[in-house]
Amino acid sequence: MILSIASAAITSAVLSSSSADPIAVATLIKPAIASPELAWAGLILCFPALAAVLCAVCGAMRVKSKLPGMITAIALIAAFVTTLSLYLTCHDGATTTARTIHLFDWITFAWRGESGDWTNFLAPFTLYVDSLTLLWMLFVTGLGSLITIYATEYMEEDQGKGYVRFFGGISVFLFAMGTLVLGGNLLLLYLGWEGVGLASYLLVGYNYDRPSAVAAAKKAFIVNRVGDLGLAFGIFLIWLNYGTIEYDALFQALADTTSSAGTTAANASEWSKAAIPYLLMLGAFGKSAQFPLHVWLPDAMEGPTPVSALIHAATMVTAGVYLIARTYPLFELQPLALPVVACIGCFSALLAASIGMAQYDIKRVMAYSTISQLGYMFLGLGVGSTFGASYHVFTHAFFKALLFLCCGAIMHGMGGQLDLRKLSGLRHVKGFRVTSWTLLIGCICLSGFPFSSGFYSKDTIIGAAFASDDPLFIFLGWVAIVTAGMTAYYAFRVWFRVCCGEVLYEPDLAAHAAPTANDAHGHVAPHDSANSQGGHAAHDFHPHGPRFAINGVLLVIAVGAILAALPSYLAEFAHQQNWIQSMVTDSSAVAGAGSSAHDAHAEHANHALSFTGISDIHTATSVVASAVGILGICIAAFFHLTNRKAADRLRHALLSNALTRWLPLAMENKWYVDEIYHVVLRLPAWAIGHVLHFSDAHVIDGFLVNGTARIPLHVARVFQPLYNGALQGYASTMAGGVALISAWVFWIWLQAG
Amino acid sequence: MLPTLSYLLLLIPMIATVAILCAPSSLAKWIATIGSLATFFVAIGFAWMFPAWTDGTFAPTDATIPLLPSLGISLSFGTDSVGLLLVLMTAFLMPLCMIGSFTAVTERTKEYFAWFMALEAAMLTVFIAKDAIVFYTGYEFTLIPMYFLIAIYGGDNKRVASIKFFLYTFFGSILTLSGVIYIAAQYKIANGMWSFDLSTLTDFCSTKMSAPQQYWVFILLMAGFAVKVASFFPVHTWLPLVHDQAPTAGSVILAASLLKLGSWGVYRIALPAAPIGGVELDQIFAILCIVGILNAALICWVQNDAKKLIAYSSVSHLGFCMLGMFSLNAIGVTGSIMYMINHGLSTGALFLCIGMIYERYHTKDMDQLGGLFRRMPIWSFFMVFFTLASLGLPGLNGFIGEFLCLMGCFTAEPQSVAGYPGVLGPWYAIVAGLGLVLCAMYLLMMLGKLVWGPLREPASAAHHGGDHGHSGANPGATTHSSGGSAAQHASVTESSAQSHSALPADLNAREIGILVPLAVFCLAVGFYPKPMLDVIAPSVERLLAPYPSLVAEYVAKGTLMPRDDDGGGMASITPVQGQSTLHANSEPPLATVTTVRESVGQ
Amino acid sequence: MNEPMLALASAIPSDMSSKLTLIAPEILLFAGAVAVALLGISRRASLRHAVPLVTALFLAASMVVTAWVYRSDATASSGLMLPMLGGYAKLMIAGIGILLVMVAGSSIDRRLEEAFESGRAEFDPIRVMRGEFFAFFLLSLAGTMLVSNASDLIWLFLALELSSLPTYVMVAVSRGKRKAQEASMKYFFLGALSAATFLYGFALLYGATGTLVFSEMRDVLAMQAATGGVSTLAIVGGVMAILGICFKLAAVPMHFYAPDVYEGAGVATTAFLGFIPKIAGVLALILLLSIFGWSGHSIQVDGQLVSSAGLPAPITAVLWMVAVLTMTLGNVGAILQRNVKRMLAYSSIAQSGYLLIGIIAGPPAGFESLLFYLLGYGLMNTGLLAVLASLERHGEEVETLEDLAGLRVRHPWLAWSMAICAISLIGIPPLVGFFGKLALFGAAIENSQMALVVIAAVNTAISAYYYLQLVGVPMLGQPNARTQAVQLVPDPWPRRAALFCAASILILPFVAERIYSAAAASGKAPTSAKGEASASVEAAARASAQ
Amino acid sequence: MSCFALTTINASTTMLMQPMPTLTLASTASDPATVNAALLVSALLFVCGLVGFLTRRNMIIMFLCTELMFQGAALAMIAFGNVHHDASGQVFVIFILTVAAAEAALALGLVVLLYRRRETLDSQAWNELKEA
Repeated sequence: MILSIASAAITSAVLSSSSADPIAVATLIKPAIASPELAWAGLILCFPALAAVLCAVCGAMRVKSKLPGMITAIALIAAFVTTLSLYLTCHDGATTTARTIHLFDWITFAWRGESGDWTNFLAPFTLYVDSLTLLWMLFVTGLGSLITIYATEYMEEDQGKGYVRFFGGISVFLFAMGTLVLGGNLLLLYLGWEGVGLASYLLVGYNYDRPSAVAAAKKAFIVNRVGDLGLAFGIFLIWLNYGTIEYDALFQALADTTSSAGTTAANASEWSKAAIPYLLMLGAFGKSAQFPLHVWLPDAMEGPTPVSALIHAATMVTAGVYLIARTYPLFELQPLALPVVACIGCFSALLAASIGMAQYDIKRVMAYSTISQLGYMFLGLGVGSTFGASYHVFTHAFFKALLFLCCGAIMHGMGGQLDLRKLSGLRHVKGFRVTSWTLLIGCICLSGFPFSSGFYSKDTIIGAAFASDDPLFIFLGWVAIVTAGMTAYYAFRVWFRVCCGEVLYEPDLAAHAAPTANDAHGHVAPHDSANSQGGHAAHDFHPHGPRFAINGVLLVIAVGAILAALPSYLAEFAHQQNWIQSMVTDSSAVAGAGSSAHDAHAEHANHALSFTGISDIHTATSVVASAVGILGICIAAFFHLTNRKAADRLRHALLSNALTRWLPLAMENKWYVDEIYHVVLRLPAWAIGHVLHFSDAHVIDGFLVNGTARIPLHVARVFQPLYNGALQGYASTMAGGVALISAWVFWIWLQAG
Repeated sequence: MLPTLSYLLLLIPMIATVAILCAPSSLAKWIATIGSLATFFVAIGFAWMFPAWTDGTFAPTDATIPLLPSLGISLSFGTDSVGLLLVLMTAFLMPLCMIGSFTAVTERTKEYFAWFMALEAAMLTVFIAKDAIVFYTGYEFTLIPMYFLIAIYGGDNKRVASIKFFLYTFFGSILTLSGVIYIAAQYKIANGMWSFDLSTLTDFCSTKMSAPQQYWVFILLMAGFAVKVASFFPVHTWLPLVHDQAPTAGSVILAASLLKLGSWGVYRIALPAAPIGGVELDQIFAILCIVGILNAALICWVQNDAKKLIAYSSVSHLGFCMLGMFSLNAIGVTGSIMYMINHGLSTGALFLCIGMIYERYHTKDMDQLGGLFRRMPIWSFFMVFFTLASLGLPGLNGFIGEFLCLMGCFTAEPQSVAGYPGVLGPWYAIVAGLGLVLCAMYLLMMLGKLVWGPLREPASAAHHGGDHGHSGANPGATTHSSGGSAAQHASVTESSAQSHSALPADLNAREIGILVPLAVFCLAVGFYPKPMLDVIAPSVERLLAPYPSLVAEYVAKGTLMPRDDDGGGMASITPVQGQSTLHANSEPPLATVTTVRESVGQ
Repeated sequence: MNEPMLALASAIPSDMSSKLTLIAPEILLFAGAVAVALLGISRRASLRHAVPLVTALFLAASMVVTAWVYRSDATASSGLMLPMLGGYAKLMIAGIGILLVMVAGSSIDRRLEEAFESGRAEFDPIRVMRGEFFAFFLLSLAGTMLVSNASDLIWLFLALELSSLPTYVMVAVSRGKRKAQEASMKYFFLGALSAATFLYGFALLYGATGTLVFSEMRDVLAMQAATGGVSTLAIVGGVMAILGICFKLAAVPMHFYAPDVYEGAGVATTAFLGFIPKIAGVLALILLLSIFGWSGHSIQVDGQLVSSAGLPAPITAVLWMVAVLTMTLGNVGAILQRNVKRMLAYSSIAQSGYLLIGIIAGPPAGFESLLFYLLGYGLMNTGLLAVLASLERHGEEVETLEDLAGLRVRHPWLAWSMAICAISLIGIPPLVGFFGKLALFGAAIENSQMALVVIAAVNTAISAYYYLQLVGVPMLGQPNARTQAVQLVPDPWPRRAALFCAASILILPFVAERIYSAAAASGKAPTSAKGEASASVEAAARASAQ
Repeated sequence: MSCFALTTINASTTMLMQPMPTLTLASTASDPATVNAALLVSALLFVCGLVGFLTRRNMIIMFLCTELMFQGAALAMIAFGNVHHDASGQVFVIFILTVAAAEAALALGLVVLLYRRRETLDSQAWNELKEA
């Protein structure tokens, strides 16, 4: 109910405002070249699909070994290689031209309307490959294969028990993500969209005998479904207004309508054109867990860590960003659309960062930081710098995956322990050195420490915000800077708490839900706290560090996180164009690519940050942002490295003071968003459900249906006393009947006569 | 050759019925299976030789045997591509049901299978009938076998459910009969001789009868079909009660084919015959659909009986189907036909799965059952697969129907770009869209209770579990895991499962054999629906021919009824003055507005 | 035996002889009645046991004679308004009559005959009833046949009286129990009352038109209709006549006797009462109403053909109101019943309501569907009661639904035939009941009576409830203590009648065309060509002989 | 009630008993007065019979009342015959008489049977057959 009211409110707002200012002109996008010779690109999808089928076959044959893991890893690596070769073939020289590869007809049919001309609805299974797609597919398949290798070892305890289901889920996910990104029309995007929703449902609900995991999986799917509904309505409107949902044809149709700006399509009412971006936005925020629909991501941490790393940090959640980048011209048409995206993105970033600061479960902290970073990406899109957003997506994928894998490694070794109050000084524990240092690298990138990959991508976004000298964007820029500070604080809070200080660790007893102590085989409920030395009393628990596969992957991704900054290094020092920027400029999101970093526009002096005295806006922002970041780190060091008691004392002080009591409570309880949804949506629906159930069974069925069925019965009871067996009774009733009928006939005759 | 195939399609089930009644009861189930398989092959042969796949006309045209010429009734068969798809689906599902109920029924098996064969014959008659009375005969006769099946093999208060089913549907269909006879009588007055041929009647009614006549005829026809489709709000209450009491195979056929008789009736008779009535009442029926969707969806969410939940979900799903039908544009109607077929497959399969649990645990209550993934992984795979199919997950068959129906309703704007103006609009679709979200909620709630979560078994089945002390907090250990205690644990449950039913804990080969073809079909339609879409489009176009101009006029003038409302109620409607010649139905129906205007004006 | 009769007939002057040939079947039945009465009181048990057989033979002979008579050219010159009406009607009456004889079988005097055989009592002609019963049986059938070719009011009055008086005695004689006598008493007094009513109606009609002969009355009334309105005397007379005759149909104001008489009388007599008086009533109404002239029905008025303006408004109003009330009260009344015979009484009231629709619908379509529906109804009703007749519990008749529970377990054939008859009565398509209703509804709508059809449709739905009980109880019920004692009657003939009825209900739809065209032919006015009439009569003969 | 009926009966019979001048069919000019009177009497007879039937409980009296109704109808026939100068009315009356006689025979036989069974002539003693 809330969804429809929200979309109604947005559309009505748009209705009133959009008619005033002139229609913005969408940038022209070059038509794609149909290239059937690239049909082998379909392999990118076939490999994961094949892996899924093989996993199912392994499942049917009850394979106990690591075979499914191997199959999936090989398939993903093959997909990555194919993507690489596709990239090389398409990226000849500086620019990559968009290509459409037709595989087969999926949903296509045509009919003749009243006017006799043919209208058709085309949703063929074609791939639309341009540089944006390649960028996305490169890091999706790349990270996918790395994380799968990580998972082969991570999931080894479940070999007989759930291994097949896990890797089957991963391959289904990769297939769906591939379809989403490579798809040539919005319907294929929708197929991928719900496909990844399904994969996240299966994988979050992996350890199915934990009710909390099942509830989290269900919540994830339903919240995504709300977003998908918005996307579906967006697709309907697009077809209604432009007559097509294929990207290539859509972009040309957009070009025609904007060039002949005067004659908007006769039969498309103004509001339906205006509503398109808002509905697509709804879908994007559903999938990328932005403010109204973000509640499912923290709960999705119930799933195994590789799942959180791959799906809920690197790839799936960026689908929203991809959608808006792909359909960017549509967003440009509506002047109000992009600012709304920016506002919601920024607000989500602030909200998530505030919650992240107060969480104790390190995976929850990382989850909220993902929401926060995604907020930045949408801010980037909103302020018109798709290059910034894509670059942040690229860097974020690496360091966030790294952070999650480190958490996974810690959890793996520490018997499922994730509470940062019960873990500290991991740096000194044998076997966890690699994990600690890689965690440090991750936190540095996350907090935007100068010259780290996070620093470059985040500052591009904030710089773009300030560069656009629109008072709203400037305000958002400042909010972004404050959030950057908070991000730095909670990133290093985790690191200092977990890795520094004196050595302290204990297994998570709750995770050992073994009902009876004497269960020799160590039935440890959640598989990933595989405490192989037996779950006896906590005191003789000794952690075991991750082995080669996990450490290897951690190192590779750490290097990746560092190298993610390479494009801007080259741009900065070797004066080439930033690789990401070049990729974005060739794609449909060219409008936001912006010219090279040093265009004249940024030169003028009195920009918002002129107090710093630096003329170039970008350098100014990076200076200010990194300063705030370092400040955040120092505060974190103060509270969590040197005197940890101070943190507790501060929290206690805040709680005791009536005025500020609400702040810590709200932050720790996630601003009560879940509870609001529960009270506003679930309870009324549950109540209405019961009322309707009662009314259906008793009012409609009981009263209406059975009631009408009993009318003849009541009429019969009325006439029953007439047949009382007395002869004269019958005779008199007969005489009365005859008299009545002749009277009635006489009355009719009078009227007629 | 085609006419003989069409007769054969009906004769085989009838012969099978007689054969079952004569043969000993042990052979009953085999004869039924062979009979239904033979019917399926004949149906495939019929489809293979079908000439009118792409031009939307009716074939075969010469399969007629005069039955009562003085009343214009002849035993004539002929259907278009859509009817043939429904025939194929019914013929495809019937053998699966027969095989599915080998162990479901222990006493009075002969009657059980005989009634099913009679039911199949009646349903197939409806789908390929070319004569209104043959259509009505099939449509009515399905009541008798279904009545007996529910009354003999049903649940606890089966008698009440069977009587309610019979009377409720009979009341609706008797009104439909009076509507059909009304059209035939007007035809006789105009042309001097009786004819019950469906195409003649629908052409006559749509071109020659006045607006008020078409309005009332549409109401009468819809009375019967609406009750049968059970997706419109006030008339849906009988479906959950009947599903609750029907035997498994009975509810599969009820959900898959019997509900489609109603929607096929709307597609074949109601919409072509009374376009003015259709346009005039379009919004009312659409609103009833939407209320039906949301009402059923919310009720599903609070259900704790699995079978009733799926029954209410099929009410909600068919609400979408009929919403698509009433959007009166190519996308919507195509989507609604795709929906009819896909709903049959996925909901039928879901009922089979629930039936399989019922045979093992003798309860459908989701509070007693839970976490069955541990005990029955294969069953859980199929259950998850078919739940996702009926959820409308893209890539599976539910999605195509659902998406097109919603799109049809959405784009049914007065000035639509797709060549078909409509009276519905985005707001209808947005409210109906909420049904999609609710659908995800209740189906996943069912999955969460039945498949995922800790293992909960009803007291009767799990009595052995108590003494061993571990009620199964056995993470991910499927029944057949090699772990030491797990194996011993598993063998115990299998032995206890053997004790009270001859079925192993998880699915046996027979049951898997039923579900696999359904799953393959769902996946195939989901990924490559093009052949079905191409086949449906021409038939839909033929149906919707008179509608655009009528809708345009309706939008322009607000109502199609004559302004000086002379020909008011039915009783006083003077029969239409005899038009000299009736246009041969080969010629496409005229622009109806002018002729209707004329005839009303007289 | 009937050759000398025909010789005698040819000796009589020509117009008289043509009339005599027309009533040859009735004369045959009179002879039969006498023969059966004599056989009934003969000392030799074998002769007494042959009484039902002889009755059946006479009925078969009358069918053959009817077929022969209505094929010859005697019909043209008979001056009747609807000369062919008798052809179809008499065949139907005789055919169903044979079935009713089978249903009665040896049930009359069964106790007495057993006592004679076992020597407990010696033969005494006073106490033996079987002969008289079947004699009255034949007399009543003859009376009903006479109604079909009545040419004037006297003949119609006598025929109606002849068809109803014997039934009063049959009811009294049918069962040796107090109930039968009470039923007979009620039936007699109410019958007499209604006879007086329609007699007075006839008197008024005579007063209005000055003649008793139908054709002349029709012309007078047509003249009156042409020159201003039909006289009030004729209208009042017509209304009283219709309401009087409604007693035969058990239509609403006059239906109160039906439940008690059907319950009190023996099963065989209930079967007889359920059908034969109904035909007499329907034929009488058709003849009476054709005096007032049907719409679109051409009548010679002083030379030129005038298409009459249709029934006067009051007459149609009476018929419409009686039809609606009969249908509704009949169906509604049946819902409460637990006694099967009483339930079938209400069902026969409801069926009369449907028949009245045919009458309102008028000559061409209305009569065809009416006569076709009558045949179907006759078979269904007789079939149901034949099932009851073939069962007994401790020597008593099986009457209540509880007795029939779980009949399928021990007598599957009887249970199936009851189910088929009940389902056909509901009007489920493949069976004959549906086609009858379809024709009726079609004819009614053709004469713009849609409201009546919708009411009839609703009533059919209400009737489905109690007919479904007749299907559900025997087929699905569980046998309980009461049903242990239910076993078959020694006489095999009621069972055979039940099976024949069920079989014919299944087969009739396939020969429906011939029967329907025969019914159509019988409804035509004399202007129709002779050839066509005779062809259809042969068809009818072959069909009902089957 | 019944005495009123009796007085009307003998009034009409006396009227009838006056010697009709000549019974030839065609001759008597039927002055409307007598015809209307005859019709009135027949109607009264009919109503009187009906009322008697409904009120009197004795079965024989009830039968006599039906006979009365028959005679009412017969009288009307004769009156109309007189109006139309047509003898067929009277022919009809003769048949009415015969049928009435037949009914009488049958009625009395039945009444005797009932009397022998229940030792009473009261029609309300017989109400076993009734709606449950």
